[in-house]
Amino acid sequence: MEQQQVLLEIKNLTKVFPGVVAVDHVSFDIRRGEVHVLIGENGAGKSTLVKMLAGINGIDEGELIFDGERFKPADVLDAQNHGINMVHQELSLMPNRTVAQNIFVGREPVKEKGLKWVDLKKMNEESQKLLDGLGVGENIRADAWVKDLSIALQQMVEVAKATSTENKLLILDEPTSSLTTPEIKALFEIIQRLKERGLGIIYISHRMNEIFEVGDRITVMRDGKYVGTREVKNTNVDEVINMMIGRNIGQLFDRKWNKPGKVLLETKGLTGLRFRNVNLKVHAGEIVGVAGLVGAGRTEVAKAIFGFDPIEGGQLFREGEEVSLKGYTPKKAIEKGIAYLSEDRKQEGLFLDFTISDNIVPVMLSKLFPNGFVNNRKKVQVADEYIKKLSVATTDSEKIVGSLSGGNQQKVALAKWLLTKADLFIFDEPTRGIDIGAKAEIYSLMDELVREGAGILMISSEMTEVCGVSDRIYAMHDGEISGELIRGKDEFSEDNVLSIMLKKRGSHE
Amino acid sequence: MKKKLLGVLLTAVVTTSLLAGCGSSEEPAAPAAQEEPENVEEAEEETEAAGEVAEPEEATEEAATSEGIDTSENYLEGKKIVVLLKSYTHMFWVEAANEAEMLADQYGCEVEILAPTVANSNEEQIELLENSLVSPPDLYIIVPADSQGIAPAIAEINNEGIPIVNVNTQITDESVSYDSYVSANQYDLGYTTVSTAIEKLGEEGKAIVIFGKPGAQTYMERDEGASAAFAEHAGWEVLDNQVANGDRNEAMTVMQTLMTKYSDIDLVYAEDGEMALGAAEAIKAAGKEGEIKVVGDNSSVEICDAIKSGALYMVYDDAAWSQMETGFKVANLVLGGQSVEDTYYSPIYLVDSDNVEEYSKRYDE
Amino acid sequence: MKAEKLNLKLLFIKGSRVVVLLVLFIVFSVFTENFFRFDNWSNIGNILLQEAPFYMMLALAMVIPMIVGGLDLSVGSNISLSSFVCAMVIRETENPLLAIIAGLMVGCLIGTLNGYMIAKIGVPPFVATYSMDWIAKGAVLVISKGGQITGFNSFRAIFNSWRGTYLLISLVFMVLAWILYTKTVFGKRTYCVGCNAEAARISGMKSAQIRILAYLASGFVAAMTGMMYISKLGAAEPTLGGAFTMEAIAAALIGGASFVGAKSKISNALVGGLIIVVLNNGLIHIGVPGVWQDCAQGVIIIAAILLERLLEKMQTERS
Amino acid sequence: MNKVKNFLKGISGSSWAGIALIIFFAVAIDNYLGSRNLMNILRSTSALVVVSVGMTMAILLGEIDMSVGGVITISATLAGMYMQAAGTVTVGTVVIAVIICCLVGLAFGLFNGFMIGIKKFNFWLVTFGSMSISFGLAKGVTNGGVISGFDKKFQWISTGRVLGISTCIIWAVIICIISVLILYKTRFGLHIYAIGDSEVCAANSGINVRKTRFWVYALSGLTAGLAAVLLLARTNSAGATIGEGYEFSAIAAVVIGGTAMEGGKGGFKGTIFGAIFISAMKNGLQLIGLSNYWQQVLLGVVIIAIILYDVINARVRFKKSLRRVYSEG
Repeated sequence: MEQQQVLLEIKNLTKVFPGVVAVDHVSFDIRRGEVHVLIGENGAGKSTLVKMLAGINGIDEGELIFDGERFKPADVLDAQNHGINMVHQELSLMPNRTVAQNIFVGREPVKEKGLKWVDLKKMNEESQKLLDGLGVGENIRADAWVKDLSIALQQMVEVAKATSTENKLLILDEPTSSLTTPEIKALFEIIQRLKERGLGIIYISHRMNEIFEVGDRITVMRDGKYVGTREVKNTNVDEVINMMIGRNIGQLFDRKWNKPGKVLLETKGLTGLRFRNVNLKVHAGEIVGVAGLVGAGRTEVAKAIFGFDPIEGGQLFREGEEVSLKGYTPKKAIEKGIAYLSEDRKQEGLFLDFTISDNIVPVMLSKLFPNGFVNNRKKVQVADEYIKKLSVATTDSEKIVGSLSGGNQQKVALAKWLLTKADLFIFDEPTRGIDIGAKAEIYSLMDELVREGAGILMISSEMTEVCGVSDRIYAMHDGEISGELIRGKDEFSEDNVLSIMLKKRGSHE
Repeated sequence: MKKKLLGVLLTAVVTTSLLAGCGSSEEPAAPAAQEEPENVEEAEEETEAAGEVAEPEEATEEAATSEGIDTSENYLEGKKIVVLLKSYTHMFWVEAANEAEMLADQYGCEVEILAPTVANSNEEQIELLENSLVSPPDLYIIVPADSQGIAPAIAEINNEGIPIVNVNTQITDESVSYDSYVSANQYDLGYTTVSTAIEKLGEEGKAIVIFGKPGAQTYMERDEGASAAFAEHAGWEVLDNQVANGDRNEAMTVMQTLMTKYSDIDLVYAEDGEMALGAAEAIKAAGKEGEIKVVGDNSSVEICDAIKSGALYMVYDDAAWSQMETGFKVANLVLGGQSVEDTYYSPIYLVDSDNVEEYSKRYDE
Repeated sequence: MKAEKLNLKLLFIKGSRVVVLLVLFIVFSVFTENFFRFDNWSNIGNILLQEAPFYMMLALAMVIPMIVGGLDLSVGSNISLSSFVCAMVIRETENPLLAIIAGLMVGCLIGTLNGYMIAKIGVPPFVATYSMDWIAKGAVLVISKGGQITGFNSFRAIFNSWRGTYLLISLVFMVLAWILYTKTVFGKRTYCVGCNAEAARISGMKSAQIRILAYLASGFVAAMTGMMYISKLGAAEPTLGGAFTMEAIAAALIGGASFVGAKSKISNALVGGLIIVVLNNGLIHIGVPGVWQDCAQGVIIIAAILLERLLEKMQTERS
Repeated sequence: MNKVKNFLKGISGSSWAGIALIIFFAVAIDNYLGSRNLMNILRSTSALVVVSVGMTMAILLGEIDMSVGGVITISATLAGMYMQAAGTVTVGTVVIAVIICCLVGLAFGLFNGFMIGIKKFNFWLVTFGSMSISFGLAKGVTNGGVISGFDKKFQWISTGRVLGISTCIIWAVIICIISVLILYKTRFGLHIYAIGDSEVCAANSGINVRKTRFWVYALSGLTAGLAAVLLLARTNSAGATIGEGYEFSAIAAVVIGGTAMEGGKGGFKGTIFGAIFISAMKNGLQLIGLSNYWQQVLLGVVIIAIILYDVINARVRFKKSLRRVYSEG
């Protein structure tokens, strides 16, 4: 029975960020020796919740009962001392340090006698013991540099680091986003091993097949709220999806499929830093989804087509006419009517310190103000027009974009590109970190654009989104197109997409 | 009452000696040819050095004058001399460097001129001397930026047994030794410049002294001489004594500051030519040209032009070239193994609006 | 009531630096006799005409790179090198116009090199410009062999004919920069690059080129300052620029400029320059000897960053 | 054998250029490598390598302490003034003078550490501010001039000889050994590397980033104070110019020594090589007869060359690593 004893009880935990309630009175419990899956759309508040457990984010309201006593982590170290460790999605390791130094960072063992020098020998031995304990001891040496390891092996190091202290609760945040099938299997074996040791494991993901393979119980979150918890045994994919998006799939994506028109964009043998001979087509009135693992090179292809990254080989055609790649820059791409909504909104999409109007006009500055002088009245007038058009949740065009919610920020970023009257849009993870309501609006905007004859190339790692919105789906694996699904011809399901996504090179006909 | 009597008596004594002093230096300092020793020809100054004026307070031991030196044999032929100066940027040292190179050709010896990149930097001078010992010369001519600070390097040279002729700024650290000290009498330079200025400007007035660089013996002695001269004229009040490190740019800012602080200034004594020109520029920029008279030491083409244009009132030139020339002569004696005096004073020359035309001819050749 | 209290605080935040300037001016006028006496117009006139223009130009040369989120530590030696080259050209050719062009070109060259290293190659701004400062400092010493050039009266006549020329030139530069960087499309793009260079590039702007132009402009302003200075001093000295970099930074910071991209305004340079001038002269009048000016400037820099942190806190509380 | 190979591979390309330059000097100037000149080089390195200790730690954090030059100046000046005021100099006064130097250096270090580490101000602004304050104080206190001429007993610290080796070299070696131990052997040292490599990971692993950064700047101030003692004793004078340019030479020594500007890589062993190389270059340039202005130009060019080399090299390696990862498949 010790197996079922409650390890952690979460009571109406709440976290408020400016403009949005990220976690809204969530309560559920985690048992010892259990893999508790936490699932929800991008922006449902999963990561914020677990960061509160791990002491990275502060707790605004609510309380935690950990191992029977009330506990509020002051900081990361406090949480670690209580046995709560987390493996982040973007690995937080020190590339230029050895594996042992990474595992024991912050609590290096010291020699007892004399001056308390760091006992490097002991540190290496202990690290090697830990790695062997996880069964990865052969292919990771304790004194190897972390930067020389592949992403999968680095993840193992993170797990080893998390379980090096007497760990009770292990949190894994989307651990498989960049792992291939064999590597995922190795991770699941380790999770099984840790489960037997009696650890409680929180496993965050939004991939259905993984959840049903490794999880014991599933808790679903939507827009920061707790939806429900189900035993894996007595639930199924559709019920979980329904809980995740709060309406059946049809309502979210009410795409009106239309007949694809002329070819807006075509690439032949496109080669660059992270991708090789990519051939893809986008027709007018069509949304082309691009699925793939993190690091499969999808964003790099998009940035190359937009002239942001250098193209090393192959050809690019716009409406059948070849684009000269010499000195091809974003400026030229924009002149050719291409628009790029970047994946990292805050870093590459928006000017967070500026007002909404200053964020909408930058691309078309020389067109809007041909005489070279910026006249504010016109700028505000254009901004107001698009604020109404995209129903951004504010009337003041001079509000600082940084203080807007995720959804509104994305609308402003989109408005910037709509201004350019482009007819080929590249959307890179358009709905990451956005609430369901705003997602629906973005999808309807995309549908509207396509109906007006534009073409959209959409990169997304959310299966429901890819299957629900795209007319055609390309899958990329290791820098190459590894498969294509066409609506009507192939059945759009997560399994089909995953199968072409994880396939090895060469098996693509 | 008693104090007043003493004041009168003092002024009487001073004026008589002053008359004698400036009387002697009145004649124009015309360069006179001198009989040519076989291979050493140099412009030898005829006039008696003004150094003869007996300073009232401390009695310096009787210093030999520069032209009494026997320059018949040339022991410098083929020898290597290292000349260390205070900086490359100050016009006085640029003149001294050119003179040294000219003299080296005349004597047929090899000369290497060293100077710190940071003007008046004692640390660099020490490093320059230490490094020069790697291939040691036969004799050093050293102008220290800091009379006491240079001691460690001089000690190093002393244990290498290389003779030193100390020019312009005296090495005052007792623990180290040098063969001979050649310079204009700095105390006398300061004293004479101020006394002559007061004599021309009258008994009443307010003055500003712009000090060179503390730690350098030349500026200190000139300052003592100037203070002594001001002390003798009760009518004159020294408003302020500010440091400008011998830098024209700093002197200008200092002058600008002082003009905003004191509204009526009559005389500015800058302890070298660079600072004098800097002060003059500040005065011209403030539109007070002519109101405030600027006097200083050293001379150069630019100073002569400034005197012609009235920006500067007068200067006493302690003639870098004559100090360097005497330095080489003493070096010649030292390397010839002949006995040398402890101190040699080279003459100083008055340059004012009357004789500036004539004096600046010297720079044309 | 709350709304009106808010914009009082907003007003203070926006105009805080002007308030500092006025307070300093009043304090010094009251406490010292001849800092500001109505009859003694010459004193204030002298400060305004002779000293203020230089500080404003120095602050301007520092603020422009700050707009694109960088900074320029080579302002000091840029002034020495460009002014010395200008003096050399005068000595050789006696043609002042050619000399001015030569000086400005040297300044622009230094600025472009800085910009290229920072924008194209990716060297951190303060490392690139700090090394350039040393290279230029060495270069001017090498070409001058330590000597100095004087007596270019025809060149000086251009600037010294009317006592107000320096102030006029600095005001013209200030107004031109203000128009260029706040009113034009180029200015809006420069601010975009300062705020987020990647987003700017994706919005179709040549962000690398815009950053290089910012450093070029800084070099141009520095060169102009250098030539104004040698015409005032009457001599081109190799060690001229020494303390100017520090003064430029102090003026820019106290004026409200910030190293965070797109947060600085050209008006910061104007206000900053005036504050430094009033402070320096005021200190002298209350008896602080000139040698303490460098130390005062260091204190100003620390005070400026504390003031900025305080204002930031007030701003975040308000929003 | 592979230890030597690693060591050789470790020396970056730019250091090979440095070694070539020194060989050129050795050939061009006779007895350049003679014992006297080597002593000159090591003597002038002693103050630089001591101040480079603090600078190495700051750069390992990915930051820079610009104030070391000023801190050296003010520490030496205050200690010098104390000794002159003390009149007869006994061993006691010498010890007190050394303590004054260290305390003044530490004071500035604590100020920097507090402002940057605890209050999270921009490191560059704070250290530039304290640089101007320290240089300004020295200029103000000495009225723009110089204090010089200290007692032989104090000069012994640098100019004395023990077993034929100048004492300042011995002090420098002792300080170097202590620093190597602190940097490579203690937790504090490893934490500096961790923060420099990735501050997020260090913070998430419970390293007290604020305290570590605080102590890095405090030690940097202290080492500047120690360097002031050596410099004051060696040059027998203190004034506004004594520490001028030392922050630039210290940065040069660290960068030439192979420590990356963005932090996390490199270490103190490289810095020792860098410091010696700079003094050797200065010495060589002077003996060749090139005016020592060239030395300023060369130093600036060498630093930029090394940084450009590192930046471009890092970019090439990054591209290669991308290709390697994805071509493994």
